[in-house]
Amino acid sequence: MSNTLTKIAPLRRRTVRAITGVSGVQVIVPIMVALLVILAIVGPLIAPFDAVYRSNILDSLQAPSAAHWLGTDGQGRDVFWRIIAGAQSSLLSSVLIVTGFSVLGILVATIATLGGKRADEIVMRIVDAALAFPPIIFALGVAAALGPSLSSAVIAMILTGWPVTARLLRGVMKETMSQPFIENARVLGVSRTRLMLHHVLPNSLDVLVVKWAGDIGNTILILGGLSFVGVGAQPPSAEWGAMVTGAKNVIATAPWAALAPGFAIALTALAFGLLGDILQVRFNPALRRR
Amino acid sequence: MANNSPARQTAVFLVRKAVSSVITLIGLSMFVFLMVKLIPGDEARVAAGENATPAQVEAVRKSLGLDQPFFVQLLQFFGRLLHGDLGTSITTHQSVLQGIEQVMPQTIELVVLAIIIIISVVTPLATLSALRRDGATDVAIKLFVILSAAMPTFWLALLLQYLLGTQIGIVPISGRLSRQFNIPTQTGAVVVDSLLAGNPLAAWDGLQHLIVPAIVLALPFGAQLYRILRAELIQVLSREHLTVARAKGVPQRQLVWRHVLPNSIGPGITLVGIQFGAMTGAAVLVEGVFGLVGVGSYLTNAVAQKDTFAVLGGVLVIGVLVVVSNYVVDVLQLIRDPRLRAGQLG
Amino acid sequence: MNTIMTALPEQTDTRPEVDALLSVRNLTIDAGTKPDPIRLVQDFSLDMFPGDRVALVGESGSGKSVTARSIMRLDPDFRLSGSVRFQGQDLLKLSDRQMVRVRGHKIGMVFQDPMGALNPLITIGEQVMEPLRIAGVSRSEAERRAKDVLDELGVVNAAARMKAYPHEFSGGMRQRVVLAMALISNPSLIIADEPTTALDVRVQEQVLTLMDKVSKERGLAVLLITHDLGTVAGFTDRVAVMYSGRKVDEATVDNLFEHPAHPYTQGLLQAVPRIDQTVPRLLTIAGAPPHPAARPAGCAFNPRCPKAFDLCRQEVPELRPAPGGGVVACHHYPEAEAEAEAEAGEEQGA
Amino acid sequence: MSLLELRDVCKTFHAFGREPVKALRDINLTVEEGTITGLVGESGSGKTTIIKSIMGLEKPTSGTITYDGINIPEAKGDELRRVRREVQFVFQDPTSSLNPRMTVEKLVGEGLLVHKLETDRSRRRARVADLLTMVGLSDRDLDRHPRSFSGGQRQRIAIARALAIGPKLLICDEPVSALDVSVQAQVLNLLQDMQEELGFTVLFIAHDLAVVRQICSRVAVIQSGQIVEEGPSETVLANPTHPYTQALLRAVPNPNPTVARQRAQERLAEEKVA
Repeated sequence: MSNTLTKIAPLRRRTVRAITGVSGVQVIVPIMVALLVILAIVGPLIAPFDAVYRSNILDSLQAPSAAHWLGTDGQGRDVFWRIIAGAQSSLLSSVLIVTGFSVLGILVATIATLGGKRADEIVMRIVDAALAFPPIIFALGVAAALGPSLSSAVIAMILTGWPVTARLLRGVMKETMSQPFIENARVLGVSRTRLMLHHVLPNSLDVLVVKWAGDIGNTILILGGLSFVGVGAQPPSAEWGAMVTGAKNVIATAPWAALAPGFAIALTALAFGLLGDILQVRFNPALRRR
Repeated sequence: MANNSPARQTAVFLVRKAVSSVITLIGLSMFVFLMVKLIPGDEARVAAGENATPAQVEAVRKSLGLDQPFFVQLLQFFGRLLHGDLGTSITTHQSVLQGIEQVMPQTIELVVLAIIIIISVVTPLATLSALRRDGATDVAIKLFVILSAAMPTFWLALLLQYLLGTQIGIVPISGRLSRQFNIPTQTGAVVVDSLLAGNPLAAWDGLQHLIVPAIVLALPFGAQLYRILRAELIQVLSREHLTVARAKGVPQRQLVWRHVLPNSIGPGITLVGIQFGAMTGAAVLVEGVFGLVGVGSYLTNAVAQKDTFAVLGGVLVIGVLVVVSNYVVDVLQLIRDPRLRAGQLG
Repeated sequence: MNTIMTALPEQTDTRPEVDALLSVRNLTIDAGTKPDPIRLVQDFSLDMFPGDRVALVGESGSGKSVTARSIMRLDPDFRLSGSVRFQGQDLLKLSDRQMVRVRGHKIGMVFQDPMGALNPLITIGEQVMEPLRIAGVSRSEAERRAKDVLDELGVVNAAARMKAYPHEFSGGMRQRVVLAMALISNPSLIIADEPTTALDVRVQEQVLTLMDKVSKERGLAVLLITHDLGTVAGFTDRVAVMYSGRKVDEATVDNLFEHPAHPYTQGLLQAVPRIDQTVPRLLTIAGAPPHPAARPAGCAFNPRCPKAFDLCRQEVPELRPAPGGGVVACHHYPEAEAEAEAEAGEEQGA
Repeated sequence: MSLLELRDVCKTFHAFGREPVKALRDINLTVEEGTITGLVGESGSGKTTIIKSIMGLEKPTSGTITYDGINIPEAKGDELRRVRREVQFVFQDPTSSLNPRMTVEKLVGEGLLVHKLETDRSRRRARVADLLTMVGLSDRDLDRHPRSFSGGQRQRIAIARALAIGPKLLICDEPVSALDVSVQAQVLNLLQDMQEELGFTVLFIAHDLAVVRQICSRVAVIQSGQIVEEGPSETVLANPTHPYTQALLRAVPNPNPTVARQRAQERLAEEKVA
């Protein structure tokens, strides 16, 4: 027992160092994420409206130059400024989606945990059914029902995201519930509400902290995909996925118009994905709980 | 004691999982039904198509029983499902189920190829990573995986098509089969049909057409599998029975093959089962770009045509596929783990 | 912190070192990375001769399990120094490949947790046979020998039970299987790491009796790692006590129980309730053992020791001959005095 | 006078597709007020089921568990609240039985808060500090989290937490078996001292007969869901009448080398005969 403990302590330190050691990732990633968030907030304010939205056929498909850093698209709009302006719809929608389904997931998991065996069984069957829909397919269905737009894509993704969170959190909460300290609180006469708020949730939610960043990265990717198949943001939106779609037919003549926004998505997903990994190492609940 | 025999426990396990699969299927259908009900506007009008006359709309309303009370409608909906009636496409006027049946094998072929790629690449990578935990190899593999998971699928598809097809031209980048081959359709999956027709050249050609889309499709899912497999491997590597195996002189190679891998692949198998459905969905992003016919392109077209019933029918079929593949996974786990056969876990 | 190097402990045994089956010298074990390693064990030395039964006693964090595992080099993350000579060969100098041939074949090992010790996906028979199969023994021969050793260990209906999976066995039965795996290649030393701790008291007794019987019949040397002084008394000839990474006391089992030399050993014997006597109130050792990363200066036991004086807080005591024979690491036994006492003891005895 | 009484308690577990398991069979057990009563058994003997039933977390199939006139499995409202206030528990593993997110102040003070015994925060803190001193910790430990304590200290915190609301009955479930050998005596002595000082009643569940002999005045031995022997611990442990108790006692390792070696010889002889 004791040697496992002493073995874990040094190993944990080594993991952190291995990740930071490579490229100072631990410093760069949070900065990258912070910059992206700032961009999402101020992007639409600083990007000149004309460069982003006004068609200018004369200027179409210009290669990157001093005037247009990332070139122009088929309608002569400036790709660089469109990416800046589009950060908001891409990133903030993702944050909204993840927050939305996390809240839903926490609610459902709490109901399943507190409601006793039968409620748990029913809730988990519903979760299983909902999980059987692959996210993109489900979003296609919802978007088909609600009509294609960025907001129906957001709604669709909130509706597809919660079951994963609910199932994960329920598992963790079940495990927390089986810990002796919960029994200890119950035999002390602690009320259900207090049990949930002071004992179960504080010892379960850290799993979401870890999941959160990775979720944002994934959501950005799927949201872009939805725009790409035509059920997400619609033209002339500068949402990044929609930008790739708009430029896919001219990829042979003007590759920059499709490459640049896709690269923006990849970079953002990468930043949040790495942040998720760093949080994982920092907060890994399984290791810390010992 | 006969009551607790392994055979009986196995049967109990299989029946229990089957029952829960059926319940999931019912729930799934309810979801789709509710989604239809949630469509803003008049359902009959949607079903009849945008250009239908008021009389046509009323006829559809009658035939679908939309003038009936909610629960009657729900029952009728289930009744139709049991007959395999997923409605009729408003664009092709073909049964939705038939339409999907025609394209499904091709998507499954693509997904299966992608899964083969994932398993054969990820397993050695994850094993290497776990064995060299936190070493340079591990970090390099991890970075590669994180990078490939961050690429938007549709964008990568475009990019590869542009680079490999247009710029370099090493593999065919569009369609399923080169024009010189003519293969009779039997299963609907090109490579399989070619082999059935005794034409290995055509099969090779079909495979070449599929390989790039399959790799693109495989990347993000491979990253998921890598993470879960690596984590599980590391966990299993720290288990006591491995120390015991080492203490009795089992060499490293045998340790990995006999004691580590079989004990680690459980969550991976479950994940691949779930991914089977998710990849069918993600095929939407790939098929269009590479000019492949499949469920993905079927659904994309349906969405573009506002062919609501075709979309929901597709959603339901894929949902069923997921439930079935999850059941297959449960059976695989049963074969793998004797404790499940004895009814001790799960 | 470790300003004083511990010298080689004096040999209490008169048998020459060359004949030793296992001879551990100044084994030091570090875990963790270079800038801040954690010293788990410091300068551990021990000799075992063929057929010897030695107990290594200590509580959690004492380094007893780490020592046992390091003799077998089971933790690749630990850095080991010193020497571990087994049948004249320094195990620490062997290549990984050579080490694989020592494990299981020349030294067998038994573990604490019989639940976790067996691979749940492989049949009992396969697992017991594995060491032989690796050594190239034919399947039928391996099966026969596995059956024999399971029979020897009292597994009823061994041939049929070999087809069963671990979850179909009780805790005590699993421990027999683990023992069978350790014995099947006829090793000359068994290291048993808390083999009975996880078992119920009656099963403990059975397993211990079994180990007693088998080791006597086969002339095996046994190194028993335990925290329980009770199991030591009837099973071993010699006891080494570890505290916070060091051996602090070593004596024959009778001496240790009758005249414990180290204050820690004395305290331990008084603090554990005994089934054969009750006291109005248990005597206690104050405080708790230190974490390996935060040992006090001087003797690691000094903050808990009722007899500690200034020197104990400054210098780590060396192992010296103890009055009743054996060795002890305590400043209360300076060499001269110890010898004098030893002589006095002999005179009295004579 | 008996404070806790189990009468004909049975518990059968049913699982889908398996034989029902009879965990408890007609358990009769009386805990006299002001005593320390031991309950001894091996794993799987039904000890855990008894504790869960006393906690009210597991309902017996039949029989009654009476605490001071209240049948625990049926208790509701005020009665249940009284049970929760007057019956407290100390668990085996002090690491997992203390909420890792709470400070010592919150952990020990939770009962005072929940039962509205001390609603004022600063006065509660002062009482918690007193309790800590009583169990051998200090008021400097108030704001620390359980993980920064050693195992023995954690068990002291758990004892303080249980004693904070002045229980009449303390159920200790193997309270020292997860602790270091050199620390066990401290906790045993603390429990004994507290009991003498405050006069509460203790049901002490253990597998270690030596520990039971040291601190319990009465003892009950449980085997496969049945109490096989019960009486004053000196009598039961010195002259056991039931074969199971005799076997248990014989199996306890004796820390006297001469006696232990003799036992080992006997056992080897038995083994050969068998």
